Amino acid sequence: MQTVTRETLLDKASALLASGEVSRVLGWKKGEFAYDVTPAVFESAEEMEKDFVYDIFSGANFSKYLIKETAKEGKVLVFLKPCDSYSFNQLLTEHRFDREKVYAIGIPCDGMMDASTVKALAPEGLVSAERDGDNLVIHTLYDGDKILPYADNLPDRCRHCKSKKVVAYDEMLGENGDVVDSHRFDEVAELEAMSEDARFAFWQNELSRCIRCNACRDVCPACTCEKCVFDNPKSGVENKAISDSYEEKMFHIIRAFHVAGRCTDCGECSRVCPQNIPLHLLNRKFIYDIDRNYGDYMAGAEEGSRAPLVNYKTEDPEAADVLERGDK
Amino acid sequence: MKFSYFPGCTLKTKAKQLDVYARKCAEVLGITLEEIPAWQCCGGVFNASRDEIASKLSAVRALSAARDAGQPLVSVCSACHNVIKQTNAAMQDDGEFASHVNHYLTQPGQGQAEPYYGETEVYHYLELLRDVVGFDKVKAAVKHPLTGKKIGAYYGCLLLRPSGVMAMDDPENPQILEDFIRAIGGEPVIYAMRNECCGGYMTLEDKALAAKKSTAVLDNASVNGADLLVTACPLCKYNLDKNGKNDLPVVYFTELLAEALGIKE
Amino acid sequence: MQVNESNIVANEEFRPKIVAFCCNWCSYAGADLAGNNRLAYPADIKIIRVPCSCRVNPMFILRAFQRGADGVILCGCHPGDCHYTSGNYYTRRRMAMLFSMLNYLGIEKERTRVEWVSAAEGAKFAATMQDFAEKVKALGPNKRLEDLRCKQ
Amino acid sequence: MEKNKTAALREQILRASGVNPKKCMRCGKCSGTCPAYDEMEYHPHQFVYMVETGNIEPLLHSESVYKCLSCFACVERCPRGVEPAKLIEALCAAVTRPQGANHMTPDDIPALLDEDLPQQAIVSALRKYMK
Amino acid sequence: MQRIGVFVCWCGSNIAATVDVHAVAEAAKLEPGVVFSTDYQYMCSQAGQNMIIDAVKEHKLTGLVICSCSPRMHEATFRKTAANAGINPYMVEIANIREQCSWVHKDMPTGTEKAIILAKAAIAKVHLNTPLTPGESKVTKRALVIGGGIAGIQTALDIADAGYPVDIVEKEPTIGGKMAQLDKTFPTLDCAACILTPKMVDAAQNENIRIISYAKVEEVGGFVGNFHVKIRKKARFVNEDVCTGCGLCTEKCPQKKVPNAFNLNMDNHRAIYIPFAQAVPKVAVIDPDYCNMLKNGKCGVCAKVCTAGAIDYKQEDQIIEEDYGAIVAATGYNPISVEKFDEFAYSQSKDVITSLEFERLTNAAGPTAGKLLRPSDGEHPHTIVFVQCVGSRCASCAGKGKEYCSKICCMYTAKHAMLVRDKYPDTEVYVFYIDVRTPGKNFDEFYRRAVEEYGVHYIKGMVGKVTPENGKLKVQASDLLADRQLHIDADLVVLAAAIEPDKSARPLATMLTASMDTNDFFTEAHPKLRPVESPTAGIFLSGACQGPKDIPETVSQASAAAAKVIGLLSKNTLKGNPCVAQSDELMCNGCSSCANVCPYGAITYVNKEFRMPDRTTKVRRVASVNPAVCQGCGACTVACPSGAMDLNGFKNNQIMAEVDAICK
Repeated sequence: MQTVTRETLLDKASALLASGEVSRVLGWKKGEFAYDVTPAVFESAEEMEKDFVYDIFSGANFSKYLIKETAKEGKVLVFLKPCDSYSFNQLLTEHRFDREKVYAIGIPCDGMMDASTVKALAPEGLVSAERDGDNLVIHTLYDGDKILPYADNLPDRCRHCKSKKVVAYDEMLGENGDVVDSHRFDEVAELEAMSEDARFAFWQNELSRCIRCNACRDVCPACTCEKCVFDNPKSGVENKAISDSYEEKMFHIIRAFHVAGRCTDCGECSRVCPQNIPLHLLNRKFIYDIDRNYGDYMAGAEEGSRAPLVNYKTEDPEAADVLERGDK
Repeated sequence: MKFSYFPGCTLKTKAKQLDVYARKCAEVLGITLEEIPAWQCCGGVFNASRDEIASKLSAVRALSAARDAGQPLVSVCSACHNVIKQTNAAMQDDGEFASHVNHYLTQPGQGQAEPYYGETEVYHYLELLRDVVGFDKVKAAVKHPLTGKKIGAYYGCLLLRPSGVMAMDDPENPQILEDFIRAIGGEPVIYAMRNECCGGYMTLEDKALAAKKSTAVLDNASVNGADLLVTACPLCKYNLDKNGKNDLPVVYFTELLAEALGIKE
Repeated sequence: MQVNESNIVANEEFRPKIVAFCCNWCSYAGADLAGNNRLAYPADIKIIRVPCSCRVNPMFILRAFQRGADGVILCGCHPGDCHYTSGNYYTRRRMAMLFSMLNYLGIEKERTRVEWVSAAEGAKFAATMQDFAEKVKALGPNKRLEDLRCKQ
Repeated sequence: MEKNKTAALREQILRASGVNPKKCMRCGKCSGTCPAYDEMEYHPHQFVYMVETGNIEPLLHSESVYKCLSCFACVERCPRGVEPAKLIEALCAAVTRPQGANHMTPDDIPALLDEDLPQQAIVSALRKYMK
Repeated sequence: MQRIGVFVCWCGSNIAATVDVHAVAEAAKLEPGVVFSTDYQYMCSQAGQNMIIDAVKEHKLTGLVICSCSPRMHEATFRKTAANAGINPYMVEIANIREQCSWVHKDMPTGTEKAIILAKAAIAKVHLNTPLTPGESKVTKRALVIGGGIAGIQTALDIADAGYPVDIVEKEPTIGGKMAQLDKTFPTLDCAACILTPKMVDAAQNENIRIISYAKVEEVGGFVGNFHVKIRKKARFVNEDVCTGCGLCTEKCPQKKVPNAFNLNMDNHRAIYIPFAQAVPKVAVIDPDYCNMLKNGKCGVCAKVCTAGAIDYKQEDQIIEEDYGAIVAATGYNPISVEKFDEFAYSQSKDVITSLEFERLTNAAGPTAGKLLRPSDGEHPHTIVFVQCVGSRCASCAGKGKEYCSKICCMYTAKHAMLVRDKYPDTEVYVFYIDVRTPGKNFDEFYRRAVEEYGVHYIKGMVGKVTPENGKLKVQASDLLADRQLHIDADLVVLAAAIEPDKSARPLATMLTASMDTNDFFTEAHPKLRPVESPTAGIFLSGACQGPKDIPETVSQASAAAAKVIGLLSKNTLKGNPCVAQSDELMCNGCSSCANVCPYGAITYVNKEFRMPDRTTKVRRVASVNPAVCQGCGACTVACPSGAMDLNGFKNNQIMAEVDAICK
């Protein structure tokens, strides 16, 4: 049950803006369509009153924006859903922004919709969608309202939510949840169980759709490099467009490796992918491998924790043993 | 504070004093003991064999009853405490064992709905005095301090070992009973045999061995100046009294506690 | 290929291209020892010297596959013997993760390997290279990770 | 006993006890600490060594398995965490488990009773010595 | 564009027999940038080197590729050649066409083909080489030794004898350490004090040595050659320069009940005391926890009796700051607390003692003036049981014992047993052992003498329980060889407690960025080849702080550490390895991944101001590599997500160029 409403957040933010405690608010803003909610920076209560939204499409993770926003004068108010708070901690661990310049409000979450999920449920004449208790109500132009169970129709990242616990905040609104087990590695395990050929075919099919729009990278809260290796001519992997079947594989392997041990499994990459490539399955593979071989580790669960790929144990398994395990 | 109480068979029969005083003292010290309904014998001894399941079922039943009541479990008899605590640890750590037990206990007719994974906190009565009530508070409640009494603490094996699981005190240099003795105004006598076996389990099988071991304990205690031994174990008490060739009296710690608190009849 | 044609073996059979990254202190010295002892292994293996196995960036390995390598092997000091005390422990994690990922994407796992070879293990070096080359050869050319534009 | 039968029994005992006899460094502290040492034909360190080497047969026929007081002193004091008492209990269970092999039966009890004997003595004796 | 010269060596027939060297040289000519290529019989010979020098001059070469034997063999040679020819030595690359080509491939065509590819890879790499200059830093010619036991004393003496000033920081009021507490030493049985105290005096009198006693290191900054250290010297309430060490105050002080730590609290001294007769510096010290004057202002006896006027109740801690070129850790060891092993009844009976206490009991300067008397009743013990491995080789007792072998106990126990039997032949001595470990010169002979000549009863087995009863210690133990349980009524039980690093070592290691193992022993740079150096440059290890050691081993390691320090201090400047990591600040995220993997602590972070394209400035946290500390492993380059970190000499683009050349 969502105990926190738009009004709760609005009141809170307006008060903090009015008192001068914060100068800006990172929040969600109405888009062209009802399901096009986008992240935005608000500087006054009036702006917020006008454009701020908090509904089932308020899924965007704001943590990454803090790098830029904290570089400015004054404090930033940010709303952190559980998964956002992991990214928040991870960025703090990597010294990416000044904690002192943020006022973080934790908000509980039991799953957010995204535009493509709802569009898939109502391909024709989608107007808007909202939540009514345990149901998702989709308003359409031609077929009237569609009513579906909310929880069952969540996008993958929320169905396989790793945690309903906000792990970093100055103030918590509503009741904080717990770390949950939602079988997020099941799909990875299924892929692992396939033959090499079948896996190759699977990924060939998925990755060949990539158009190298870089949306996954740009949204990723772990991809915050001052200059990305893919934009750097000196790196030897710089290449903006795809021109060969190899390219997208290279891009996605390197991207996944760069965030391995740092990825908080927030699922933004898959959410924003215009080609619906299940990119989270690459990141989860690393997380799964790390958990099985080096002990459970959740990036961002604890600020200051040492990421598994910049750490070691003398009794770590050999690469060959890790490969055996992944290939059942 | 409320606790689920597991008295155990012996306390209902041969060691009634242990039970009766435990309850009365708890009342005085502000602890509510709620006897677990329809408890069964703990099994008497924890069989270290991981594939031995039947004899541990009753302990699991008691533990899950406490869990369902949302209360920690407390026992007084060392043997019961040892069995229950070890069983609890096995349910926590030994997945294979736990799944066997749960598989059996959650069958229809076994009366248990939820599988149990060692969620219950297990206290010995002494730990209750130390960690929940506090020996300071015990001391404050004492009406008739046992001043001048030189008392030897007899731990035996079951309270302390295996220390990794029992985690009551340092297994080689325990303090809890000594602190208890001080709290009730007595003077503890430290003697090395306090954590050595009295041979109690052999009392049926090999009387001579039981006699030898218990005599060694008693002798060592009296040579070091003890006038009296306290214990938490009915089997030890029986064995020391019956088989030990030394007249040193052995009493339950709850009895002394009752005496000090002025509620002994 | 621009070489004296008379010296080139005209060979129809598939000959794999294999890149071996060797750390300077143990494995490169182990390779030298294999040479000192004249222990033969296939010429398909070409060694690149790095100061420590932990210098090997996954990008190098992907680059090799992109450019047409059929197998990549990485050799370092035995765990615990690293010249830099801990470099190979990082290598072990990184390569375990990378190779597991490549395999997850359907790249044959025999194309990648990590092997610890000390400066004294010339024989092990030669035997490892022999074995690795045979396994890669059996798999045939790498098609799954190559970049066609890089082929001449 | 046949070779593979012994091996299977050894395996069962190691599994049931959770003991790894290979951890033993032969210091003898278990036997130095054992209160029932003099009553035993085979002593705690020998139990460990004999199970390790598969020489289990003599242990099965020895009264020693019943002499362990389950006081766990050897478990507590072993510097290597071998836990000999657990091994002995697993052996004892392996001996008494086959039908009719109970070391003690309820029929034996009355003769041993006296009026102060606590229940737990009987219960535990039966638990220890019979299936 | 580089102008590259390629030089193919025949190595007599070593290469030329299976590689067509001429074909290699010809093939190289066709590579871009190669302006000269040749082959020669022995490139490493003087003639070969001259040929290279001439070619550099004639063809204005900027980069050299030598196709020859392993770089491990002659890279240094050809770098010098390059320098002689006037080009940067790091503009040389070697293609290993001998060990990794001609020697392992049988036929000429195969060998030639591979040699050409290796040459091309080297050419591709040298295209991207840049001139490198090793960084230079000044060396402060002063060493710091932390710990004034035999290890620290020996190291300091050796360094001082080589002419460099050394400071010893000792936490106790006197130097001497554990060895000063020992009675005799194995395997020669000479008295510890007789061999140690002259060295202590040497240290005190050596003009290059400054002893800073009753002090501890508080802060360490800097790096090899340039450490800056803050030392806190505790107030001893006695003016060190004035006190003559006459000891009158230590006899007149009315506070007599201060446990004597030097005698392991087996007797008492006064509130003002000198730890022992041969203490260095021989200066009194006041224990502020016991001194009546310091506690409540009532007394002042010591000040009254001191003719030198050395007492200063107002003395305060003093901070000493000093620069050093090298630091030696010599923090030593301590026996573990055996109270957790109370099956041996240490906390229950005064007659159960540790071996170190036994040393004091047999020492002529000890609490019993060297007579072996039971602490409980002062009687002579007639049966003594020694228990070995108390807490050593103990894997199960978490937090209680140590998994390692403490190494010295077998020998000192043999010594104790022998000394008892020698002085008191009427005493029965039992030693319970798991294994007797005596690897050392004359060690096994020594142990056998204890058994064969002195009649010590060595029993393979372990004590399970000690029960104090009626003034005796009832020892229950196993005799594994006789297959029986023994019961011995002993008068004294001596426990060979495991040893552990001093507690001060862990915080010190953090200050020094020196690594430690899980047991808190300092880690050496290489377990075999660099045993006295810490992986952190400029930090050296002496004595038991690196692992359990006896005196001869300690002294040899101490001298070895000194030799390393002298080698370092003898240089005016330090030339680093130029193949070190370098961070591109514009790309650095400041995320700390590189610092996390750096084994040397070479990476620090600075807040740096950047001018942005829109003319604003922005302050960012960026990594900065100290080239004097970096050893060039490259771990950081892969940990860095943005690719800001690169390694000189093995740059990303250089290695990728090699990859490309090989895979072409």
